[in-house]
Amino acid sequence: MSDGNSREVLRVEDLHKSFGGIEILKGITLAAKPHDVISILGSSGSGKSTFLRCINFLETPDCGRISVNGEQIRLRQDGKRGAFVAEDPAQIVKMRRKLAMVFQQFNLWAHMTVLQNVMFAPMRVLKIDKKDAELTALAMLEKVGLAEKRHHYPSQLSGGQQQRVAIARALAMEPDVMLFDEPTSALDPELVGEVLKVMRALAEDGRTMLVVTHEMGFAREVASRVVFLHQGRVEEDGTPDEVFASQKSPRFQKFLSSMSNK
Amino acid sequence: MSDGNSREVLRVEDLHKSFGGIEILKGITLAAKPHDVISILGSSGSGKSTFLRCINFLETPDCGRISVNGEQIRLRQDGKRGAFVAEDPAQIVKMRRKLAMVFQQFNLWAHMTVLQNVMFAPMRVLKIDKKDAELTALAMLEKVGLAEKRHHYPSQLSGGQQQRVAIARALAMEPDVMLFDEPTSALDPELVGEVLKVMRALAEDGRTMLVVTHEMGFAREVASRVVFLHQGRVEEDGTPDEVFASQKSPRFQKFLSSMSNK
Amino acid sequence: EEVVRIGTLADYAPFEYRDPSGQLKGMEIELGQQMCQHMRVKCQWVTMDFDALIPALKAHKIDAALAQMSVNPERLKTVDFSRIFTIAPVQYVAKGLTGISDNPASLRGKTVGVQSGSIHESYLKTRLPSASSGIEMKVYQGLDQAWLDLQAGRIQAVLADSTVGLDWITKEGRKGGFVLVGKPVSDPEIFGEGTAVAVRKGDARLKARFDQAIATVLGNGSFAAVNKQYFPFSIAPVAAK
Amino acid sequence: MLYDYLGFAFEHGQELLDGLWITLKLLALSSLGGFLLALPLAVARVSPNRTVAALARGYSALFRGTPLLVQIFILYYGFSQFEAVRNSPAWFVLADAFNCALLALTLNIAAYMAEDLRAGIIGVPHGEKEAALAYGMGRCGSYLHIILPRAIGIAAPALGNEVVSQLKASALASVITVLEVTGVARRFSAQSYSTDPLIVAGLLYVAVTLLLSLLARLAERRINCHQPR
Amino acid sequence: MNDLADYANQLLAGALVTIELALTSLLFGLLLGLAAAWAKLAPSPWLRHPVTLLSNVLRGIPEFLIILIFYFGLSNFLADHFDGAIEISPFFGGVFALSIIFAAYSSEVFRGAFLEVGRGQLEAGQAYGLNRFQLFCFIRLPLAWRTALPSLNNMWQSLLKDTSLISVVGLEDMLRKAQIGAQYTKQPFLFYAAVALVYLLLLAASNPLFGALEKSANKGFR
Ligand SMILES: Nc1ncnc2c1ncn2[C@@H]1O[C@H](COP(=O)(O)OP(=O)(O)OP(=O)(O)O)[C@@H](O)[C@H]1O
Ligand SMILES: Nc1ncnc2c1ncn2[C@@H]1O[C@H](COP(=O)(O)OP(=O)(O)OP(=O)(O)O)[C@@H](O)[C@H]1O
Ligand SMILES: [Mg+2]
Ligand SMILES: [Mg+2]
Repeated sequence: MSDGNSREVLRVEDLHKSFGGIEILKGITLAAKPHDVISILGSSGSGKSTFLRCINFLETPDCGRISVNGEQIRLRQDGKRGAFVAEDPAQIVKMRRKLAMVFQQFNLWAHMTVLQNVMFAPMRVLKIDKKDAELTALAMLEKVGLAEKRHHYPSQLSGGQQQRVAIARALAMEPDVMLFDEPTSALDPELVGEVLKVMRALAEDGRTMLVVTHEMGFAREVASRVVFLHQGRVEEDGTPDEVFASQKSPRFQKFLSSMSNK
Repeated sequence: MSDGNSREVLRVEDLHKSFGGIEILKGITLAAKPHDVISILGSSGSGKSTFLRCINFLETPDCGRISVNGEQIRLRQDGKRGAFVAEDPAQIVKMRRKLAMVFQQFNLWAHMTVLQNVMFAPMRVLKIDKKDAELTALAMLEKVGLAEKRHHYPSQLSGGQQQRVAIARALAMEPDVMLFDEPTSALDPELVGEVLKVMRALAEDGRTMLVVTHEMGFAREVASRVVFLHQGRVEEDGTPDEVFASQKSPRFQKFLSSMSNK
Repeated sequence: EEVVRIGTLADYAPFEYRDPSGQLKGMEIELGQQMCQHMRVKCQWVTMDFDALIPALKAHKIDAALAQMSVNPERLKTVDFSRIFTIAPVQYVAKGLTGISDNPASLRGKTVGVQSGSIHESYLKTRLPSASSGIEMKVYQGLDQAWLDLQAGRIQAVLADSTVGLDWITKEGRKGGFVLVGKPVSDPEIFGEGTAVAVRKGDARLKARFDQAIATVLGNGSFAAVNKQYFPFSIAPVAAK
Repeated sequence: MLYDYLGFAFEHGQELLDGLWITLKLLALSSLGGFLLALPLAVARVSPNRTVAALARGYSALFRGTPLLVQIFILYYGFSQFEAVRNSPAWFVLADAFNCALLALTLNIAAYMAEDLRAGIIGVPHGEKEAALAYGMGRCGSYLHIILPRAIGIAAPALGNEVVSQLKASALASVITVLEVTGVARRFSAQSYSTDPLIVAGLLYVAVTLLLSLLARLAERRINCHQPR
Repeated sequence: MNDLADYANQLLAGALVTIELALTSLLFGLLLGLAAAWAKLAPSPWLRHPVTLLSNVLRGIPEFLIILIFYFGLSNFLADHFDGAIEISPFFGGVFALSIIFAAYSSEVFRGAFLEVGRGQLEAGQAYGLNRFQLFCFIRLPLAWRTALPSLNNMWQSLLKDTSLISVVGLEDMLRKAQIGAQYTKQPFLFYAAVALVYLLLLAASNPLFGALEKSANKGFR
């Protein structure tokens, strides 16, 4: 399966997931190469976060296949109950090291300072030297404009500041694939601009990004591909120009139209 | 003090607040009448949330005066340490019943279902009959499109759904003054439109709203007044037309310019 | 009819104990009952911990305490005692035919268990200190534990009242070949005056009535009769003979 | 009255101090050992593997469900009834009263602390656990670096409770002839037929407890310095 | 074995006393503990410090001393001031002492659990105009309950066993009955093993109950 896709960093095939009997993701397929910035649009509750969380197995999918760098994650059905679990937990841990995630609710570690939050995973997971980790962390914090808050605890930060720490934490991992769940929701327009600039630079650097966002500006200008999710299915998929121009799906038309008359 | 201001629903004078020796709010003055929709802009960390939180005393201000419906909240200095505390805690509880707040982090009660979250305060605080409270709650949930999720717990909701529950919870209180802290940050453009519609209707109804937001569209079109906070001071204050046209403060110019070239 | 509440224990066989039906039984209970008849009062027995007897007297929870309580100056500060009621001989318990007897030389190099704070501990400490006698002493919170260690072989003998020792031997120790060895150890200076009935400080009337009743049971032979049921030796106070 | 206590304390100061030293040794060693044992137990308790979880649950049910007195008793007197045990290497531990008491106290407090820690683990916000996983920490790593440090902070007051009650539980060691504070005091009390030694011992316990409470509060404040006040 | 069968009725009667004592003390201990935890977190230092000190001292005094002090101390006090008209029964004295001990410990558990309740959830309560009492009953307690339960289960298990301390004032609980039987028959292992088993059964029966409570308290959490 890896021959033709050797250049694919991430491949998701026919992903299904239900909660309490209700199917939230109804078969999603998506592949991403280096330099790809895929913007995932969709209305609230359409399953965007669930999709990202399935990719790094924070939720185990009901069925589907996921490969990272050509290596497929092996799953097996757990008894008759039908839930899928990893065949080899170590494989998942290894895979997760290549992904970094910015959560919608940030999920900063409350017992660590800002600096510790950012340098922790590089130090413990990537085994980077403490000094180096600290330097990288400071550089990343500088990038999001929070270097002087490095000794604060998350509970002492404003919403936007927490979100920026979460972004810095993901950046510091220098992962192959970055999963961003609404990374600019709490930021003012000025900072949104800054963050988009950072993301553009990352893409040029060759990283792959999946970005859930409600910022149409971002989808239009930064993304190399736009995916529109609706009720657990991919309704639109293509380059921004294609997608915004054609608007095949009536749902997507409605989604966009509400913006203009706001 | 109440004669001339009898029609003022909310009055804040010379509000100061510091955290750990750093002054975050450096003297803020603001008055609001019925029908007022005041949009509060400002960059991340400029003190917007802190300002809202001071108004209903979730943070006690270092100094300043706050009156609601012409009734001033009496404060007294607590010993030599200098922190201000309420002279009469019951007065604050009474005052808070006239204010409702949507928090930046939503702060839904995790142990209650969606419906319970929305009907709880009307039932316990306003002593509304359980049946009536349930009816109102359902109507509010209908308004934000979440009626069918009423028996879910907050942890089972998507980010945008949680935010909408938080909005419904505030609406159900039918308060005189509503404090919204980035109420549409997690919503898709379609829902943003819906929520703005609801807010417009509320303003017509005669309620007063303070809305922290990063949506310039909202500030321009719904707000009757725009306040720009910068480093704990009010830098701009006026009708949207005035403020966006004149752009007296250079900081505000910069804040806006970043938007257009995004 | 007047009621006298007598504090006692529920776990000090054969002096006082509960039989399987929950009835209070034992030598002191039997004699106490008789004394109450002589005093023409109704006895009400109240069981509690030994530690609680004196506080209970002081708190008027009970009027007298009959529980093998030895008379000593320290207790005399807080309570009054009747005349002496019993004196028990003291004897070693050990495995038979091992050569251990009341002769200290036979215990050289052996470990002897005693109850913490008892007269037996004082005896070993002052008369046979391990430095000179070569007898190791091990001190137990309760004799129950000493018996267990005797069986486990951690110690080779126990020095205790013959009364209690005999009770254990009859019920349990006999199986393992344990017996009362040698003659009773005699040392009036340390083994003291004996046990008596305690009453509240200043309650001279009750004290007098108990004195009278004790004299009666000792004098009319009922003490000896009851004694015989329980022990093959007399525990009556010497002075009363 | 106070004079009596002081007099007693001076007269038998050395013995009391010896007893106190043994008490503190029992307390410190068993609390530390119990805590270290409780960490894996607590993790096992919330394990998705049912057998592991059931074993850990069985352990806490057994040790919390039976009186410590009985545990000590069985460990010290019970096993010694069997010839085989007396000839086995375990006898090195079991023959000595102090070791036996230490073992029983350690096993016992571990069962309690494991439950407290489990409460802490449950209390760690789900999102923070997820973040640890998402950043490539294995189960082990996320427990070691994220979940347990947070859980210890949450459970700190309850853990403090266990240490304080362990102080008094250690008095049961006197049942198997270990002369710790209570053992010493009871002995003097029985000799002198007065309750003064017991009261003095009680005062010692109170003093140590106050000190422990203070230390626990300080530790708690340090661990939880991230908590908004 | 026969010895044990003979004493079965006695042990059963003791078990009843144990259960009654433990349940009553649990009820009062919980209420007192909650109140104390609330006081420990009160903003007023005049409330906070004395309660903290008192609970620390109470945790420090050996339990059997507390029982002696309350039972006899209170009796003496009442006898001196009320002509002994009010008689404290060992049961009442025992419940009183055990409740206070339980409260001293549980107040720490509750304090820890209260501190861990998310600040945002409390603030939402405040912002919606709940008064202190409502905030406590409807937000703080239900949220804290979740993390307090396992430690409360711990303390319940200790409490059930601590009831045996009451025997010092003459109330014969299960362990006491066993000691009596053991002393008479000289069969300590038999009796201790039997009561250990009964304790284990009693507590094993209460474990699923706590499990169910935990399950319901954890509703809505992941
Ligand atoms: N408890 C605290 N301790 C110390 N500093 C604090 C605390 N709370 C807030 N701050 C600081 O106060 C400043 C203002 O915070 P505030 O939450 O009001 O910002 P904001 O304007 O709402 O920003 P955002 O748009 O990011 O939400 C921030 O710099 C923040 O770091
Ligand atoms: N644990 C859960 N149990 C039940 N339903 C759940 C659970 N988690 C998510 N859901 C449901 O799954 C749907 C998709 O949720 P998801 O968080 O993926 O939405 P989203 O697209 O990220 O929305 P938003 O833009 O609002 O964040 C929602 O309707 C939500 O209610
Ligand atoms: Mg989402
Ligand atoms: Mg904010």
